[in-house]
Amino acid sequence: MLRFALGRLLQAIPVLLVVITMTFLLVHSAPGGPFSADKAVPAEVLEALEAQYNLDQPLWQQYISYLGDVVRGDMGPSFKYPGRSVNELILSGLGTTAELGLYAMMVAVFIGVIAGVTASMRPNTMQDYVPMTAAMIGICMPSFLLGPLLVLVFGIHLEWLPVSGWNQIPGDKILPAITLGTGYAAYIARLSRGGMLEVLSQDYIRTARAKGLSEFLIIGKHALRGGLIPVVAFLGPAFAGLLGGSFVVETIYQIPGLGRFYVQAAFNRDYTMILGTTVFFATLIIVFNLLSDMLAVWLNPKLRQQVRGV
Amino acid sequence: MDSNSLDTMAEKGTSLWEDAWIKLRKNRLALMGLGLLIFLCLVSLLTPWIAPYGYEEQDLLMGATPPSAEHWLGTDVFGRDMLTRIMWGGRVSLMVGFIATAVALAIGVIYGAVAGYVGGRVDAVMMRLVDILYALPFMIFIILLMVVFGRNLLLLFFAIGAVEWLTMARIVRGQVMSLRKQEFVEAAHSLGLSQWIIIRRHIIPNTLGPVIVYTTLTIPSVMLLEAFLSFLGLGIQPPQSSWGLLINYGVETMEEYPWLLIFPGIALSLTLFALNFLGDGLRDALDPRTSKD
Amino acid sequence: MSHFSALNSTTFSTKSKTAIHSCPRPNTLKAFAVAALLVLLTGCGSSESNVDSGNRTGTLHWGNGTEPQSLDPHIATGVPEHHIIKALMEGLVHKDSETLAPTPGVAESWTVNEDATVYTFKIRQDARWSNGDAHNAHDFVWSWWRALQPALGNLYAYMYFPIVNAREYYEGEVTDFAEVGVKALDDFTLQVTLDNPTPYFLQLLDHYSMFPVHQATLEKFGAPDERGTRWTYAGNMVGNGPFTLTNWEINRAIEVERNTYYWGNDDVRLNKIIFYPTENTTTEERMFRAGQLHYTNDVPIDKVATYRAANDPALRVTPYLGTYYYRINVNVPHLQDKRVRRALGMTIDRQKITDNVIKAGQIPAYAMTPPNTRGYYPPISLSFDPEAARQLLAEAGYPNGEGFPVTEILYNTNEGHRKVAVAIQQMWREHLNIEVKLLNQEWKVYLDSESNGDYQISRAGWIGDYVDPNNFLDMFICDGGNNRTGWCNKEYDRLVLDVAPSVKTHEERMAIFTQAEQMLMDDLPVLPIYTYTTKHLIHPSVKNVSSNIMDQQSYRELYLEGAED
Amino acid sequence: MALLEVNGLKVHFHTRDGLVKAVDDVSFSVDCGETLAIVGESGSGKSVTCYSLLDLLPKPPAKIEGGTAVFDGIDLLTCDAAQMRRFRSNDIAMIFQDPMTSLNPFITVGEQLIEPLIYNPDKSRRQTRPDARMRAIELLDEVGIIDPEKRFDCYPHEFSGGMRQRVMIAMALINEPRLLICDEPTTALDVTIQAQILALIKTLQQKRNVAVIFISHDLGVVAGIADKVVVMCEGTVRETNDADGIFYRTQDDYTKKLLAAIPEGPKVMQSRAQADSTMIQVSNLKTYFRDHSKASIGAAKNYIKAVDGVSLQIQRGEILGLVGESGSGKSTLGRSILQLAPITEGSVSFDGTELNTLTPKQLVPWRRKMQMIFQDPYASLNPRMTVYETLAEPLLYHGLAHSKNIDQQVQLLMDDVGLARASLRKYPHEFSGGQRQRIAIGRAIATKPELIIADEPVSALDVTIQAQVLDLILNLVERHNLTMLFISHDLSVVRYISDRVVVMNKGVIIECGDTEALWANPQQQYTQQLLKAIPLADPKSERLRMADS
Repeated sequence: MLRFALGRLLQAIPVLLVVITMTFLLVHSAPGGPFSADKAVPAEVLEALEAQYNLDQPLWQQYISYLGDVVRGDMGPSFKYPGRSVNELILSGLGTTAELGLYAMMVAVFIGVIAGVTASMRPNTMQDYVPMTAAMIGICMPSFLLGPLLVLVFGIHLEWLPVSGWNQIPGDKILPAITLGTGYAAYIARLSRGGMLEVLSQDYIRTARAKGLSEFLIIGKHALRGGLIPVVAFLGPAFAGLLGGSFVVETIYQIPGLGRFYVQAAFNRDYTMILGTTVFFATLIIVFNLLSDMLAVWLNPKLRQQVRGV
Repeated sequence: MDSNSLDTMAEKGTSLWEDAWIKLRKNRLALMGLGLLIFLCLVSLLTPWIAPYGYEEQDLLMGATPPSAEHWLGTDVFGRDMLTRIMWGGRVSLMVGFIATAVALAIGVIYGAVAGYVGGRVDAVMMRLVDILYALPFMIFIILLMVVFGRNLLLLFFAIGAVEWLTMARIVRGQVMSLRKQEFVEAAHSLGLSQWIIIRRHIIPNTLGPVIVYTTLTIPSVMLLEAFLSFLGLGIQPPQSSWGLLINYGVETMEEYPWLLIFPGIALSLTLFALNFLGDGLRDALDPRTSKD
Repeated sequence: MSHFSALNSTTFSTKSKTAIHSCPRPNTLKAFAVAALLVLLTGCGSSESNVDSGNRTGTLHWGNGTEPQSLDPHIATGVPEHHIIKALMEGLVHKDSETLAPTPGVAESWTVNEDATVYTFKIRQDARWSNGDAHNAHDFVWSWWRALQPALGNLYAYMYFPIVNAREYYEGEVTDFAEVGVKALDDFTLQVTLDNPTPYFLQLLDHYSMFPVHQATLEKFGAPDERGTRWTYAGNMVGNGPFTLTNWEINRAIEVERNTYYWGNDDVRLNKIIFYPTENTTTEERMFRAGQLHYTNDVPIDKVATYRAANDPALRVTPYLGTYYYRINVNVPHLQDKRVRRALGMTIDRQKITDNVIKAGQIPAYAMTPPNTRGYYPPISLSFDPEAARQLLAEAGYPNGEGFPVTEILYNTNEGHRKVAVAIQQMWREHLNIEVKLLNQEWKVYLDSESNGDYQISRAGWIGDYVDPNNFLDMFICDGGNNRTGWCNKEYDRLVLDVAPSVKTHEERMAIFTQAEQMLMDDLPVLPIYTYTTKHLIHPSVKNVSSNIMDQQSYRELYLEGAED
Repeated sequence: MALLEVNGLKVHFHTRDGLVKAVDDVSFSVDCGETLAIVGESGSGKSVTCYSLLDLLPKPPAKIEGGTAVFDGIDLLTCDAAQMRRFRSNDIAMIFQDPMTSLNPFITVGEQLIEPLIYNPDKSRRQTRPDARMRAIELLDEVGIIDPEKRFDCYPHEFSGGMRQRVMIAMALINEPRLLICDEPTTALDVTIQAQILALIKTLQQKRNVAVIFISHDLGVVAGIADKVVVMCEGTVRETNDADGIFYRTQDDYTKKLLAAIPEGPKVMQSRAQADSTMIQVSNLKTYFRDHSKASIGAAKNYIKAVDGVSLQIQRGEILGLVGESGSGKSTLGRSILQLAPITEGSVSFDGTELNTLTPKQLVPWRRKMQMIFQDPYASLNPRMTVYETLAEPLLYHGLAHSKNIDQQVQLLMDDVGLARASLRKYPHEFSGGQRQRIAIGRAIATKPELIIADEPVSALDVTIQAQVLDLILNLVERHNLTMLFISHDLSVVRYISDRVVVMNKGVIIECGDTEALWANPQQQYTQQLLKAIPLADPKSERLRMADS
């Protein structure tokens, strides 16, 4: 397993290098610099600023020195927030986003698996149609709509939950987690339904039934493990997507997470910040894809052994 | 080598598609979905002639009125008729939804099929490329596209296709990887068929199930993505509108003028359900095995 | 949308091999699910709202718009930064919260010489830095020296330019700072010498770019002209204002607490202010409704009407020292003709836009400078007159709009800008029968297009830095950085740059400005649309709220009802 | 009264295409210590009958329309779910056909074994985990699993097919049931393994005195173990009798047909081999696969030597039988000859042309000349192509027909393989296994090949169908002048069809010779064992042989 993981991580190096290079070129060719503002910036001020951030050097020189910094683990200073380093900014948002992502994932898995499994137990009955229709809506309900709806209902009208914040008022993590998790819950519901339907038609389920096991054991012990493999394969990319896509939810709920940095950096042309967050998310995508592959392998005893040697 | 005649055969035989159509006709839900989609498309096509008002006709004194006899679905803040706006918006949304998805579908299916079929190092490189594209900052990419190529609707399709095909490719690749080990593919190989024909005739048709399902999910999300891109300035410009944009505006005023959100929302949801029913129906219809059980 | 991904991303080829394993683990899913529920449900249940607890403890919860880029007064540039820096620091003078007239700040008094070019400030004996250090005139000399270091990239360096040799020093023509007109005559006397009598000079001193900074702290964390050192971090920062920075969590909140060393501490009634980066006005409004904020930075435009209709006292709309206008690129062939520009200007029904489209109390604007800017009322020569406009357009060669090229309105992506543009687009179509297209661009792209002259008509806005017509009119000098229209009139330049600064009396000066603005409005390289308003939701428990065109609240005076003083 | 008495059982399937009477008025009984065999072709309702006893049918579409099945005084068909659970865990056990898919791949076999003990619905019979483990290990030992302590914690994929079937048997026996239902338990296994499993079931039954219902499509298989035989056809019972009565004295035509279908005896047709004309020359062929499971860091690459130095010739016109057990490399050899598996070393010549040196493009005309028939007629046909498309594709691709005469050509092919022309527009799933294999054969001969490699073409088929397909193959070989490499694990089939036989084991050829000569006088011990394991449709000798082992 270790070697498998190492191999995949080695593959990640060229991927990251290409990502950095392409992003570097992209951001530097995008119109509008980091310092352009509504009020005209005098030429001498602009020069001073560019000199401070080495933007007056030829592009390739900037690229080389940036690469050098990245290798040393230094993502450089933020242009938009003078005095803050990109590392520091990413770190400041990371914990929050990770926590938000984790809760959202828990919501997604919890709701999704229950809905999917329920639906799969009696396919083509109301017990199937109702959760699956809900899943359909969930998949297509954009969070910019779901968020405000939840806030209005639970925050403003019922006054059960805070309308914004993160770790500031008790209960303020609930609505963001649900808003972010719902779309994924819907996907997971569909995936787990499909997976479970497939597994439930397997011979070994019949065997379990013939052994006199209860339905609960049959579903819970024999079917779930295989039925949720598609879900597990989905979790990695989903988690990475969740972290990267939390921008809307972070904005709606005023959450100090990474997603906002990611998007704002692009709008601000905060070159180092764009690169930093991109590299960070790229790494995240790679790592989570790897983790979910490893989890899928670990769940499958046959694959587990094959990989053990490798 | 006579692949042309293979194609003529496919056209002439009562092939998969013809059978699918026969089966689809028996599926009431799918037919309803299809009917609804055709209705929506027809309305969109005929909008310039049947819309009750001009889509840009403002009456600032009639701003944001709820549904009434004059304006069945109410008016927006400029006093423009919502029904008209939704009809015109449907033209944009449906077109973007279908064309952009078709682009994503074409690229994704071919790319995924090739990667999955060829496998090995080629697959590794192709999938790493997908990883890279996943990781690039989308926003900057869009901004740059807009600047380099200017604003136009074709570009919008390109931009949307460019993101959506990635997932499609991954799904198809996964399918193909399990398909290529099947005996019927080996049989095709032993017949001496070229790789391309094997992919096209034996592999891709067998990936249709998940592809169709994913496609029906993609179309609505593409419609919403269009709204986002239009916000960034890449898509359509006011006074033109689309369902995605109408919904976006509607969300802002959902408390004050709920009809501005509800009606475009219904339009999009109807499309979504129609697509879903049709998609499920198509998936079943295209799977010859479902007919007997 | 989410990324649905390969369901089949792992493949390994191979064969089995025997090995011994432990038994499969018990089903982890159940435990996971229970944990998820628990996490979500804990802490559910209502508690005291921010507003209630704030009223109890004297803590003001303030919606501040965005995360500040920097709290260094010589680097910061925006309004949100301004709000926070004003709590942490102060300059030589203040503005009266209603009249905006200068009132004593760090300087307890000042004198001005005969020709209004030499100001002598008496610094308070009891002025202290927030760490207790003594605060004197030398601090200002050092701070202003620092603010004029080119490497610092101070965007507001021009605020110093009325001072003798300040511009020359900044641009490197003078290298000895002693030649600049700032002198500490003794520890508590500061003398400032100006080139010209500058009536608005005292106002500038209340701008954060002229605030003093604590030398020892700055030097502790880096070179004085180094951008972005850590001296502004919570715990490091030393200021001279009524509050000190105690906590700064990025994108979450900035907390400032009472500075007990502040000379006016006895009069300060708030104990603490928490600034929230409320970027999304819709969210901010909901936070206010849920009792999480005392004061919002803004109100969503669609909500203003609702609050108005309900007669909600929380809504406070005040005219603002700012003009919303459209720039016209006079280098575009068909817009070179001033009759065309006039026709465009005369067919914008400003009243309808403010009343029916944006509906937030904005005032239709027919000139660049907002009315009553330090007693200045701009000349009005523009009106809504479609008939005359059509006539003008016909004279310019486009009868009934025929042959008029398709014209594009550029705006940066924003709901409000879109609404105005859509309305104007329709008005021009209707009244002039011309084809107008809209083009929205992302902020930085828009800035790029505008400063490159790569547009035809573009939306713009200008918020005054200080209350004086000069601040609005000197934008449009030839090749001015903020002109961007390509319009150039030497006579106008002469009036604004040479004549106005040299005249002695207020009346004369205003007459010059009137003359200049008349020229501008005759040529119409810009189409004023409305005068901004500021919109806030303010909780009734907040007292001593002031309304002024600078949108400035004085934290020294604000208090919360129910709070212990 | 017998342990189980089934009377007038009726099971119907309500499908979209109408009602299917899967089981129609079936009655039989079985008593302790007795073995009842239910024999019939696929679709005869034999499995449905047994599944309905344990309520394992999917409902809908299945519905039990009538009858009783009284077990120990209680009607299985009407008892409630809790009662049924008790029967399943304590009284009636079942062994399924495919040991590969009937064990849960995600759970260790030990855990699966002890489940009936630790989750027993009857609380008084429930056992603790350690006790259950002890019991399971004992049983594993009893069914012949070596080192059961260690194997207890292994996963199913770590067992071979035969071993898994032993585990299934242990699992079935763990709660000491009184009735054991075996649903084709040996069909998926090699002959030698089949013999072992049959013997094991017999022994266990005698020791425990349980009743056994043994389901099979092959009368030959049940000869040695059945006391009574029920022959079923199309949902009804054709004949019920004791074993000797069925095998030696049957009057029923259908039973006779089943008996006749068992391939026995030598090939009837003359060999058409042209001794002087070698078509295929395989020299020192080696096909290795990378073995990822054994690779370790720094070590040399490990290989699975599927084919390890094989040389053989195929004469023009002959049918060469290739015999071996699963894992012997016989399929890989077939694929290597066709260049479908990459060759590691050695060469394959077709009429003197070394195929392994050609580029894929150069290979195309050769591919036309050699075709393959695969084992699994379900997997080897593209489910989304109609028969017409499947058959027309090679014709058009190789330019053997044109759009004008294609219809006619395809119809001729259909005639050739004995399929109705009317079913041209159908999809593979609409055909039975035998018909599908006919389609696959049609596709193979469509290109007018000279060589056909048939990889277990009949081993997935019922005996009756198997006989028909074998006859079809012989017929086509004759008519189209084909040369054939016939790969099979079933020696009776090979004897029936081949002129010459090659025996393969562990990647190498261990013996070869003319079929009858080899049958009469096998040289290698391995070959002897193989021949000995062939089940005969003769209860008396079979019983004797079982007693021996």
